[in-house]
Amino acid sequence: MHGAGPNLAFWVLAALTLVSAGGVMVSRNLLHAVLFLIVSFLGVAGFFILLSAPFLGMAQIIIYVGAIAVLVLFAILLTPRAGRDNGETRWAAPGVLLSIALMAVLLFVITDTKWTTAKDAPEITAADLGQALLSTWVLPFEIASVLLTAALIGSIMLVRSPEEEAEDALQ
Amino acid sequence: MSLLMLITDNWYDIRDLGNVSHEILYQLDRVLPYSLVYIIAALMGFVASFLIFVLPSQLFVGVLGERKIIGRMQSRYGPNRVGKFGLLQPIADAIKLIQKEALTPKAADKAVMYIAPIVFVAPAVLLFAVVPFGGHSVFADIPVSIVYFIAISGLPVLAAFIGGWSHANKYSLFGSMRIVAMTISYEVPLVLSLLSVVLITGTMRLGGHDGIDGIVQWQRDYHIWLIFLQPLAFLIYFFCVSAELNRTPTDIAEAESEIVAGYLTEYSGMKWGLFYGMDIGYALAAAAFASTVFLGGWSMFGLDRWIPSWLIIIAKTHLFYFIFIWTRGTLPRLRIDQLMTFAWKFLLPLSLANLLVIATEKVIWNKATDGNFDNFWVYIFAAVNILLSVAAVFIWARLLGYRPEATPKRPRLVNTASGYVPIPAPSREVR
Amino acid sequence: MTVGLEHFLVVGALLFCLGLAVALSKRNAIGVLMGIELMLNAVNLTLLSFSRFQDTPHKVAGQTFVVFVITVAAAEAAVALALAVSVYRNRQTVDVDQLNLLKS
Amino acid sequence: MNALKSEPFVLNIGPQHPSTHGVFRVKVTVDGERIIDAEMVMGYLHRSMEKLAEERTYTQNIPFTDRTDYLSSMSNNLGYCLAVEKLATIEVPDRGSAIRVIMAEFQRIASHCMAAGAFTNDTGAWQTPVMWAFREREKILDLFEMTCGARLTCNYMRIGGVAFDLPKEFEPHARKLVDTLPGFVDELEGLMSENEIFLARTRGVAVVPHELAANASLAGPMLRGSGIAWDIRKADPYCGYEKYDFDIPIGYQGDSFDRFIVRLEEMRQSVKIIKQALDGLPSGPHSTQVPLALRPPKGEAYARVEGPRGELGYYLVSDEGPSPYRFHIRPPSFINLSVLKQMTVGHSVADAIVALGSVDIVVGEIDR
Amino acid sequence: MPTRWWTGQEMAEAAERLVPGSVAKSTDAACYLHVEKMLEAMEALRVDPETDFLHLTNTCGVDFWDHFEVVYHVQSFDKNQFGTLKVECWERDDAVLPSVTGVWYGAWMQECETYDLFGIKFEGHPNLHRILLWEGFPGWPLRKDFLSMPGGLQPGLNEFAGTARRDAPPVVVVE
Repeated sequence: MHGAGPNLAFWVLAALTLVSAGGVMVSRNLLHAVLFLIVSFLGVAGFFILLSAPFLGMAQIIIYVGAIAVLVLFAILLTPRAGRDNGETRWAAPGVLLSIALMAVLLFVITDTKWTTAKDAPEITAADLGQALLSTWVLPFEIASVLLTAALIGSIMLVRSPEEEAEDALQ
Repeated sequence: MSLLMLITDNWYDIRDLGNVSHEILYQLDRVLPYSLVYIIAALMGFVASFLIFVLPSQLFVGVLGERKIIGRMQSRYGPNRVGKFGLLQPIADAIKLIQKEALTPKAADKAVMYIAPIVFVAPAVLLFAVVPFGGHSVFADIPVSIVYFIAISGLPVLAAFIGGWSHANKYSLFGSMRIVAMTISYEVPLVLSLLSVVLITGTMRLGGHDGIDGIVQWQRDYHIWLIFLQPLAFLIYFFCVSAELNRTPTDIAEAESEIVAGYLTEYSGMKWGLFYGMDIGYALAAAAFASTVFLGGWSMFGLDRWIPSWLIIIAKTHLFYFIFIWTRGTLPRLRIDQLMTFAWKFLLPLSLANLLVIATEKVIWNKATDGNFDNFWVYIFAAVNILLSVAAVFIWARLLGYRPEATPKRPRLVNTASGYVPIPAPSREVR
Repeated sequence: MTVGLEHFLVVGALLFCLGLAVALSKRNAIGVLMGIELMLNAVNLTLLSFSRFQDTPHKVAGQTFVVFVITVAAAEAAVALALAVSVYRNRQTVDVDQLNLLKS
Repeated sequence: MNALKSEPFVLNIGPQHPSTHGVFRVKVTVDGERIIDAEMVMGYLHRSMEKLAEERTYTQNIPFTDRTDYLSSMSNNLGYCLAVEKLATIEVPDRGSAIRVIMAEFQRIASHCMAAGAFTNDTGAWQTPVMWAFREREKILDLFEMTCGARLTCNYMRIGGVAFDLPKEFEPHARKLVDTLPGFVDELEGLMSENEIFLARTRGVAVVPHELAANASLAGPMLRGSGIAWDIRKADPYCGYEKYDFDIPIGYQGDSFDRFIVRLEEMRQSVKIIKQALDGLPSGPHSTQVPLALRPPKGEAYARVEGPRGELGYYLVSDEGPSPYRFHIRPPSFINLSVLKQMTVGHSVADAIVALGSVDIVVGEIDR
Repeated sequence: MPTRWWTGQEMAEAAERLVPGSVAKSTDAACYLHVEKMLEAMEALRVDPETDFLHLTNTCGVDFWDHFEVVYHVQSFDKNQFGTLKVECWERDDAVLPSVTGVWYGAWMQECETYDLFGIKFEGHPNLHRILLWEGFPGWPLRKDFLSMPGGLQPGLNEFAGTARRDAPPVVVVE
């Protein structure tokens, strides 16, 4: 990372991402939590662009912000009133403690390791990515598409209402 | 010709505004630190695109022109009181909106309600970053600008959604639910139609110039606009984008006659004004994008050597925007289930079929020319695609049950008052 | 100070731990899902930073992996949300503490 | 959207809503976008005209009838005057009758302009058809202004005739207008009836089968849209309608599109009637002399005319006093509304708006 | 062929033929039905092919100080004929009549209106409520003794509004 621009961008994005992730943790209203989550996603997308992967950054925005976050909002609206608080379960304290412990371990590992870093960013275009997906990684790619199809059909089956099932059974 | 050579690509060559900005930045770079030039470049691009494109278009085409044109369509004058021909009307509107009291309902989620217009405005400005106004005058010439455009244009729906949700108004909630459902549905054929464009051109960059691949450059190279090569993709894009922009006939999210103003119901003053203005901004951005991808962008079959390229793209954008105004002035609104059916049963299969056809053509092109692509095949493909598009649209509509002749459009006439007159059974002997 | 690999890794680790805390402590099923999404994002961030800063024989491996993670995350979100909606419809709650259908 | 179930909630369409055409309210219970119950709330404009009319003389009551259905004041005047004439057995001179026919038919066109325009507005055609319709309606209102000085609440008919004779500029202007009106109807038909979106929005929406239409006392275009050929002008001619040649347009299945095309066709037929009436306009007095303090003999009378919205009836009971003992209006759009629930339940909110628009309500008449 | 307006005697004849004993009296203008047999007679008049009165045009009440009359104007499309039926109600404080919504659905809004303005209750009506005035409006405005009824019904808007505000119905916030 050279120059002031990327450095500044990193700090701004780090603050944005982490603060809004904290917002997801502390906000009591589920909808506000989703809004914080969206900001966090956008920050991560910014990180991707900063890490010379603009295509993935855009994909992050399309998929996470445009699709997943909207889906979450929709799901919240479909589970009315009662399902809209964002309170803690009784296992909250152990969970938070566990995360803090994990954080300590990870931070120790990160700071303790001597990372060998390359100077220049590798030039990876969207075309390269597509080539790799359809040659080297073609099997996982196909499996992923099968997984997506399965998820699509599965979620349709899950949210079908009893009346619709009855209609289908009649036909 | 020699005169043209003299000014080509020099800073005073106004055919491409990129030249002058390059020159300014080059000179600045010699005296200022890099990071400062970085910021100045960003500001300059912003100010330039704002002054040349967004502001005049938005104010005088979006606000005033739309009202004038629709007024003419409705056999009235439109605004003509403020200034000559009502030219100052947008400014008067803005002043009025700023002065107006911005009401906030008591039950509203205030923070969200205040944030929503801001979230709505930001992407509209960001969208213009990748629209090329000339070979060198692209604000942000990123290699994946099509994906960028799709990504950013998916953001305003969030603003509309949270804005509508935040005021605890049932009409607004209706609008919010509708806009989200509609946007999710229409995003799919939209992306698929653009995918076919990417497939045939082999690049995700919007602009490009001599030496750099780009969609506009591709259209210049092969002397054809993509609207002729891929009419079906253009149609699908047009329908999808007008659905996402909430323009009639698909403005169900703010359907005035049904749910008052949808997600805008409780907004007033400048908060409403931001939504209103930026709606126009999005429409202009979509029009600019469409004219870049499908109408050749800043190129004009060689005429761009003589006419400033930014004038060409502005003209095309306004032409496209006029179509938006036209549909708004004449068409009724669809119902939400009809819209969903249209997206999933009509546009999606057609876009998939289009993708298939384009992929096949690309393979044929590859095989036939052995990698040395030439114009001949492009024109053949254009002819084939136009025919196929027309056939596909009509056949698919028929298969889905579209029978225009089955609907009588005039009432029956009887001469005496009697009771119920049964409908005569349709006679098949005529055939 | 020049930003390097460690910085990105720290951000990724913090994001992961925040996501973990959210996923473990929230009562609402959708809240839990949001925590999981945060964790997946942190993983993506870490993968990409390795891909950017480390010399590997496969240049695109890191980015490809991110593509797969995003795909799986999308599928997972869709299924999980469908589950949440369907659970709410059947049980009138999305409180994970009260969902003890399998408890004998 | 129907697949996404949510908690049923109550949505108030009105009293302040762009598509209720006045202060009228429909309380719909919706489940998602689907309506599961609809309840009408009205009376925001109630002025108790029937009570007020019992305190005023027969002639003084004519302005009240203007204000019931303020979009068709001429027809209301006519219906009331016919009822009084029937009660007191007063003859109307031929010229008076012909003028009444001309005015009532012009009023029908004006009212249908409003109805068709507002209906297209409800389907979402943003203001354009309604503006075109208003343009034509303005010309008709100009004719009214030329004749009686008022545009909306004309107060033109009198017991025994009309208030004033036609001014001499009336006939050329009316003929000019009559020549252009069919073109306007064609224009509107081309814009809306040929439009696929409009067809999709209105075909099969808010269907009233003919059995229900007859049983629910519907009248006017609502009844004719369901395929019942019933028009008071044909069935029970008044003011010499038997002399004019015109047809009754009837629809097919009784959906909102049928009502729309029936209204458009009625405008054409009205133009036909006006042409004939202008051609055969007799000379002579326009009104008979009727005592100002009219005291009709004891009895009752029910007279009806075919108003733009349907059978517009006036029921009068006299006790030989100077004012009616009982004054009752049969408001067509009030009674046409009784099938609103059948038209909307099971459809979406957008369809409910279309259904309400196709009834063509006037709140002043509903609430009286 | 113009409409044939049936006199009361003709109506009475037809009703008596279809449902014997249903007619109370008949005048030139109208045929008066017995309250007990009115629904039966109306149904018979509606379905009989001779009478065929399947369209109830108009319903309204008339107050004659000592009794109410409810007027039913019925007509036939196919036969093109028109008749008047009447029912008398001699009770003032608790005026009750059977509802004809089962015979002609179109009566329901008009019966609501008659109830609202005259205070005649229609038994068997699916949803009898005050359709034009608000629930709790004092008195029945179209009765002739409305001005002398309890509730201070002097002319003037204040009295009306004031009365309403004193006994305003509880506001139910519907979620």
